[in-house]
Amino acid sequence: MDFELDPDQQMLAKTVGDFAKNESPVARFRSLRDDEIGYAPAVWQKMGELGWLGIPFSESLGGFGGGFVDCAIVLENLAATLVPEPYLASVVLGGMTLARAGNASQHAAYLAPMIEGETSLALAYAEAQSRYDVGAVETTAAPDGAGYRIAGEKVWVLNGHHADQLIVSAEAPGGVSLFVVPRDAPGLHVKVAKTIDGHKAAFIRLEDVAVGADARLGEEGSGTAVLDRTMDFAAAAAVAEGVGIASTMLQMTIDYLGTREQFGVKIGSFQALQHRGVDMYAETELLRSISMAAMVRADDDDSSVRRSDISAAKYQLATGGIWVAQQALQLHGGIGVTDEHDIGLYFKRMYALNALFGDQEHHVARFASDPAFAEAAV
Amino acid sequence: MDFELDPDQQMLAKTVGDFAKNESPVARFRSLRDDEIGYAPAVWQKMGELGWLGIPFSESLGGFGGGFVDCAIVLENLAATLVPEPYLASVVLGGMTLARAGNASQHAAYLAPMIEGETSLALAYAEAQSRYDVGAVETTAAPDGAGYRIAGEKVWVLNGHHADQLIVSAEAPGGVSLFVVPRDAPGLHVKVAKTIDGHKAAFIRLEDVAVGADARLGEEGSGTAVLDRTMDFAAAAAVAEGVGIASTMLQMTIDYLGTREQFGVKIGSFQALQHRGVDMYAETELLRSISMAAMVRADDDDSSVRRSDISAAKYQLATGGIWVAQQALQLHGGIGVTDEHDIGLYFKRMYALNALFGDQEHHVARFASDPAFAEAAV
Amino acid sequence: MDLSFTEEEEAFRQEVRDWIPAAMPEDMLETARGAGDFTPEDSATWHKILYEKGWVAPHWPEELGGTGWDAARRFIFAEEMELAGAPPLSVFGLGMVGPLIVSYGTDAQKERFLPKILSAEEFWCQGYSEPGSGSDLASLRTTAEDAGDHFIVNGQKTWTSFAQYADWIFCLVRTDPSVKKQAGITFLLIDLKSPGVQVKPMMTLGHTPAFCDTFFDNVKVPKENVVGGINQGWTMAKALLGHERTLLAMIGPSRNVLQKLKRIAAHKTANGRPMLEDPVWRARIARLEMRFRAHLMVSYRALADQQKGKMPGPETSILKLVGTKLIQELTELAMEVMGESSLTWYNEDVCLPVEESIGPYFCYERAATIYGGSNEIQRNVIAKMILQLPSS
Amino acid sequence: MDLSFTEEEEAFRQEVRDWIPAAMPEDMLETARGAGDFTPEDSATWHKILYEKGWVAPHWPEELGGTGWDAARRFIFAEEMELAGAPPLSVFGLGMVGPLIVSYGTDAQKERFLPKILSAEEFWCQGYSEPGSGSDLASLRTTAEDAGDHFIVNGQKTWTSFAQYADWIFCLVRTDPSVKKQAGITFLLIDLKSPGVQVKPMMTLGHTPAFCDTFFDNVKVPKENVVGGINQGWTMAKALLGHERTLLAMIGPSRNVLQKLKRIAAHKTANGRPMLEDPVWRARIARLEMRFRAHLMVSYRALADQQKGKMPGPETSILKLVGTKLIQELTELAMEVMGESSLTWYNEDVCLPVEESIGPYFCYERAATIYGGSNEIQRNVIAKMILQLPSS
Repeated sequence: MDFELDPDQQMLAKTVGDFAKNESPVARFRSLRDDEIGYAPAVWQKMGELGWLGIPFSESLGGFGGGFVDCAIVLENLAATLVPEPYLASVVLGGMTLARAGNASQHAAYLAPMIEGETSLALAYAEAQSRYDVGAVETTAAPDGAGYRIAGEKVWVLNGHHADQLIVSAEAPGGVSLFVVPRDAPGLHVKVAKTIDGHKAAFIRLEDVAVGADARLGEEGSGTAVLDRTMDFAAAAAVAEGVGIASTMLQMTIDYLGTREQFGVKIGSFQALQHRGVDMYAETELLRSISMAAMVRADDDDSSVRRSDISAAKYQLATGGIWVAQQALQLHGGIGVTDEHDIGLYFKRMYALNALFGDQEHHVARFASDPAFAEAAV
Repeated sequence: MDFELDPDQQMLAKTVGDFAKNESPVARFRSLRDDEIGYAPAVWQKMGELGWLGIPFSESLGGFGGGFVDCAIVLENLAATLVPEPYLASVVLGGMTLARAGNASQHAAYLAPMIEGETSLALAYAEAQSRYDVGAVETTAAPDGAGYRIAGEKVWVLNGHHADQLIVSAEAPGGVSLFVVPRDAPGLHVKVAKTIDGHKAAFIRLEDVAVGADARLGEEGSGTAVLDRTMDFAAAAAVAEGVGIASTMLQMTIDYLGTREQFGVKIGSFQALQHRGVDMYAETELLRSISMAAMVRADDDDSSVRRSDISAAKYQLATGGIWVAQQALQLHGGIGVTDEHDIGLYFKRMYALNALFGDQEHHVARFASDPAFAEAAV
Repeated sequence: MDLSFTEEEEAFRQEVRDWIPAAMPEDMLETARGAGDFTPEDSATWHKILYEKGWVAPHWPEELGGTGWDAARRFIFAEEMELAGAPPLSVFGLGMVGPLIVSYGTDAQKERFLPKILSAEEFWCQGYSEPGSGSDLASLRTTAEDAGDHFIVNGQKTWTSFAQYADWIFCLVRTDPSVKKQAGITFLLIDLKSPGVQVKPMMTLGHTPAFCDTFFDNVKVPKENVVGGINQGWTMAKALLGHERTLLAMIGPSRNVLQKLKRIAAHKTANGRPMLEDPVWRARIARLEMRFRAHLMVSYRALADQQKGKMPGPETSILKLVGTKLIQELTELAMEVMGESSLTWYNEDVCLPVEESIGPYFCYERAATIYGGSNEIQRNVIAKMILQLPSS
Repeated sequence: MDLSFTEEEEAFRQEVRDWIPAAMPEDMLETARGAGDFTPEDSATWHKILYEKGWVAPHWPEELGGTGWDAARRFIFAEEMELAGAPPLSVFGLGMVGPLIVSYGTDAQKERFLPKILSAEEFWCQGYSEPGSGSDLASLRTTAEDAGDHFIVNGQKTWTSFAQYADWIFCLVRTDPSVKKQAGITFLLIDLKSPGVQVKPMMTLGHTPAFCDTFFDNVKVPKENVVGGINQGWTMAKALLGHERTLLAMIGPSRNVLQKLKRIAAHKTANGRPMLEDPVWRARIARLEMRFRAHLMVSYRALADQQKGKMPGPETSILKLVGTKLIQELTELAMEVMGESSLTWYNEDVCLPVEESIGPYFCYERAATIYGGSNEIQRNVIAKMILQLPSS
């Protein structure tokens, strides 16, 4: 057993961490919150040049051939300064779905330029009624000549306001299927919503959008299985980010406790606050530890190996991670609830991560429905 | 609105409280734990003479004509020193069931002597599989001539080892019915179990125990409704006791924090322990406050008025009350987990109260199943 | 013990319940039924309507504009306002400085200030906290220098909620730096239109401009604006804090969030059925409602004491602690029930029906465990004052 | 990162897994499958079986009777023992005083004491706490007066777990009352058969005689029984405490209670179906199992560090805190799942199948957050040592 990063991974962590600290401090995220895009395509392209966008994709697809652990390293380190570029939305949600479900010409057309940082992707899988069930799709793909006409509404499409292509799930005659749809396709209407964490998401209405047969990823009916797998990666990615968020909030809080004075002493000398700090530390280390298991096992094709640790990790984010965020805010006192202080930005990002890709009850129920759970052996 | 006791009630509280402190301090409970009966019939009789055993029964039955609040006063004050006499088992479980379901001759035969303290009662309602569902009865009452033959097993019969009469639920042709059975009836076998809180309960096997038709309380099939109502009284009674237990544990803990020294100071000066003490105080006051609502409403014949507050109170016992007990033990440190110190006796009694008459999930589900819950109005 | 209201009290309840929808403008009724996101202007409008009815200050003495109701009627009135989802009135004038002036003000102060608080001609805000003085309020540094018949005030107040809508501010200022820190503080009323005052709204976590920084640069304040005497400010502050505590029990807001939570859960689905019918979600909501009931009973105990003219019992000290935690747990659960839709702000009607929005309110209530004496400070105080635990 | 065990390690696991049932007496196998309520005699028997196999002290140096296994094998061995439900061995000799003698003992001490610990000829107990010295261990008052070649020991130790079954006790005693309290303490080995020693078993909350008061009345102890040097006792105690912390992660006990919890919930019914199939109960068990997994991963990180010969990271400081809380939450949930049957003691076979009993163990584990440095003391230490928060 080995929980350490190998030398290449250590280098990656350092490179991404340095980039975040030096080139994208929190002030950059702040300044881009009200921007129409919310991030900088030039920085996205630079990430492509640095090879970060190709990490989880095989070399034959123009990628780096890394494991999910490498993705997690990028996500955790970008999270430390809230770097706004859509790594999770485009690489994990869009890219990894495309890589698994698409064919060579689809890879060449859509994945390769994303890996270069020239384009970005989005995954339009959620619907108003679906609540974490990727198979609950009411959008339809009706056969139309050699192609399809897609009609329906998708919600909370991360990076959907700017992605070049959207991967859309729709019910075709053969079952839930995935289609690549250009964002500028006629009949595709986008409304942009600001999210509480300072990001953006799209609400997308598809009015009989025509696509060719070559827009379909894989066979008809293969969509739910692919999306299920993507959701595991996505939940693991949220946890990786959550580790970055929680660690940063913990450190900011410890620093604040060691600096802020009231009643003539540093408030970090008050025992009740010290004990709170220790419990925050414990929850953060529990999150980090189970996250390691989730990252390593995310690549496992055996869902019984993969899922239980990912669910356990997302559950720890929903409980311990959220608790750390709450306490960090509380211990910052009055300034913590102003928009001026950074701690609140991390707080809201943690809540967003919690709401995405399955909440605690979703993951508890999933964990408990694994046949291994009912067996006495743990 | 008025939460104060009236002068008579204040007097009752003082009388019972003084009795507990002076005539039955915790040492008395301790000395009786290994006694075959576990309490003193002479003290029981004295309680009868003082009129306490007749409190909730109408004057025509030889009672005092009081409300459930008066019962609660007795229970709370007896709990403060863990007085071992079976008030809850005999007056609330046995007596109140008999009073509601029995006829005049049954009242005269069984209730009147109990009110005098000459006999005691027990309610045999639980079965191994029933878990808080008083209607889940597998014990049978088969018609036999003018009477019945009762067969089956009853578990955790409080005071069942010493009661003169047991009220037994059994499935008769017309449905679940209640029968008065003398403890020495042929075919009735009693095994005694010690409970963790230093009390005793009986496991009772009925091997075709013959009873006359006059042993049946009310009509055939009326048993479940009567028992449901008794369980509301019983849950409220457990809460009343719980208030006594929690208040006493809180006070013992505050006293200990103000006395015990470590590191050259009173441990009650440590901020983390002070804050714990405050949270214990808050949970105790929440328990006391909702308990008042439960006691007042226990007498209401409208179950929609009665049940929600009783369930809310039992839920607060299961959460806040149990938490107070846990913290009281923890703050007593090493001596708290010895049998020598009294705090552990209260701790275990709180757990017993928690396990009886519906656990937290039972009461949460019941509260949530009230039609009023689903309406938006709170 | 008797937990019911009298027949007369129930009749009064009905009177209030009938009056509200008749008196409230149609657009505000709609907001009340919906998101409840009233503007400060809505609150001012409602304030004036209540003023005209004579119901704006139930807890003031009748001769100074109060209603003459007893504690039960005041409680019923507040409860009905909350149940109707009426706009909250600004608390700083009616609930804080007004009662203080009633108790400690000069006759001239009563005449000058009280009528305009009642009529909503003047709104107030509170100037207590400073950047370096939060929990340790007594360390405040804003100075009021004696200049004969007036003071010259210099310094910065922060957390001055709704100062941008206010006409006056009541401040704690340091008038004597030479004595023990609590002893040199004065309670001072300052006209925000005075030269040298600058109000800078700050954005909150929830992206609402709820509070401000307020700066004082050589601001001239007449000495007749002192309440309670020079260097008596700490006594005034303590009098106000005790008053704030019951306000902070959050009974009304908790009831509203519970209702909203159930409304959302009744139609939002998980695993193909309304969440309110899912045993796990149902139980989570029920647990909070049961806790709310226990908390409500503590409030009722305080009410019953008031009704009898008694001082509220020690148990009222926990109201802020329990109530603010509960409102946070309720909004946290609402965020969870909303699922992905919790990602939104209320002004994004693209995302979801506006009456389901919870995010900004959730963010707003994060401050509840901080303001009015943080819950950590509350515990310090209860440990010493109520439990009488030893000092370190 | 690699979270799997190697092929060789898995083969070793299989070897251990096959050996246990072959080596264990039939009656103990039955207890292992059932209630797990082994007697001290069972533990001694199992100790001797392991000793004969050479597996009794995996973490001791090979030349002193250890197995020569690396950290992974030691971990696998411990895990398999737990999974098989094997009797726990007394930790005071093998896990505490033994390793301390290995590190700090004289050659004579090693020869005298270590072989008999291994062979189970001598059992040990711990004499640290005193009635007035719990969390503030350094305030201890038991004295060892210098009397030439020996000490005269007087005082009282409490919480001396299993002293009634032990032959020797290791104690912290005060040898110099004139210096700073930590500086005057010595680590001393005392033969419990010495004249003047009296052991009085105490009953616990759970009605098991788990610990004792031990009294010393002018007990003569030779000076060669000092470990680590006179007045060096505090250093010895700290060395042992660090070691205890990983023991107190409670991985094995937690796993066992989780298994037991599921076994009970799988056949016990609520509302007409097995509780394990009820969504609410199922979720409550799953939540604790998920937390157990996170906690287990912290342990694995410590293991991987050891495997590499590195000092365990700071995160191991939380193992006791999290692990003891978790075992309590597991036993609390087990009590709830048992319902009315939680009212019993395990020796009451009238009540329920003995393998379902949880009450006494539940009571026993209430001490877990107190012994070995209470969790409050753990937080004090982590705040200062790991988080480096300021002192008051």
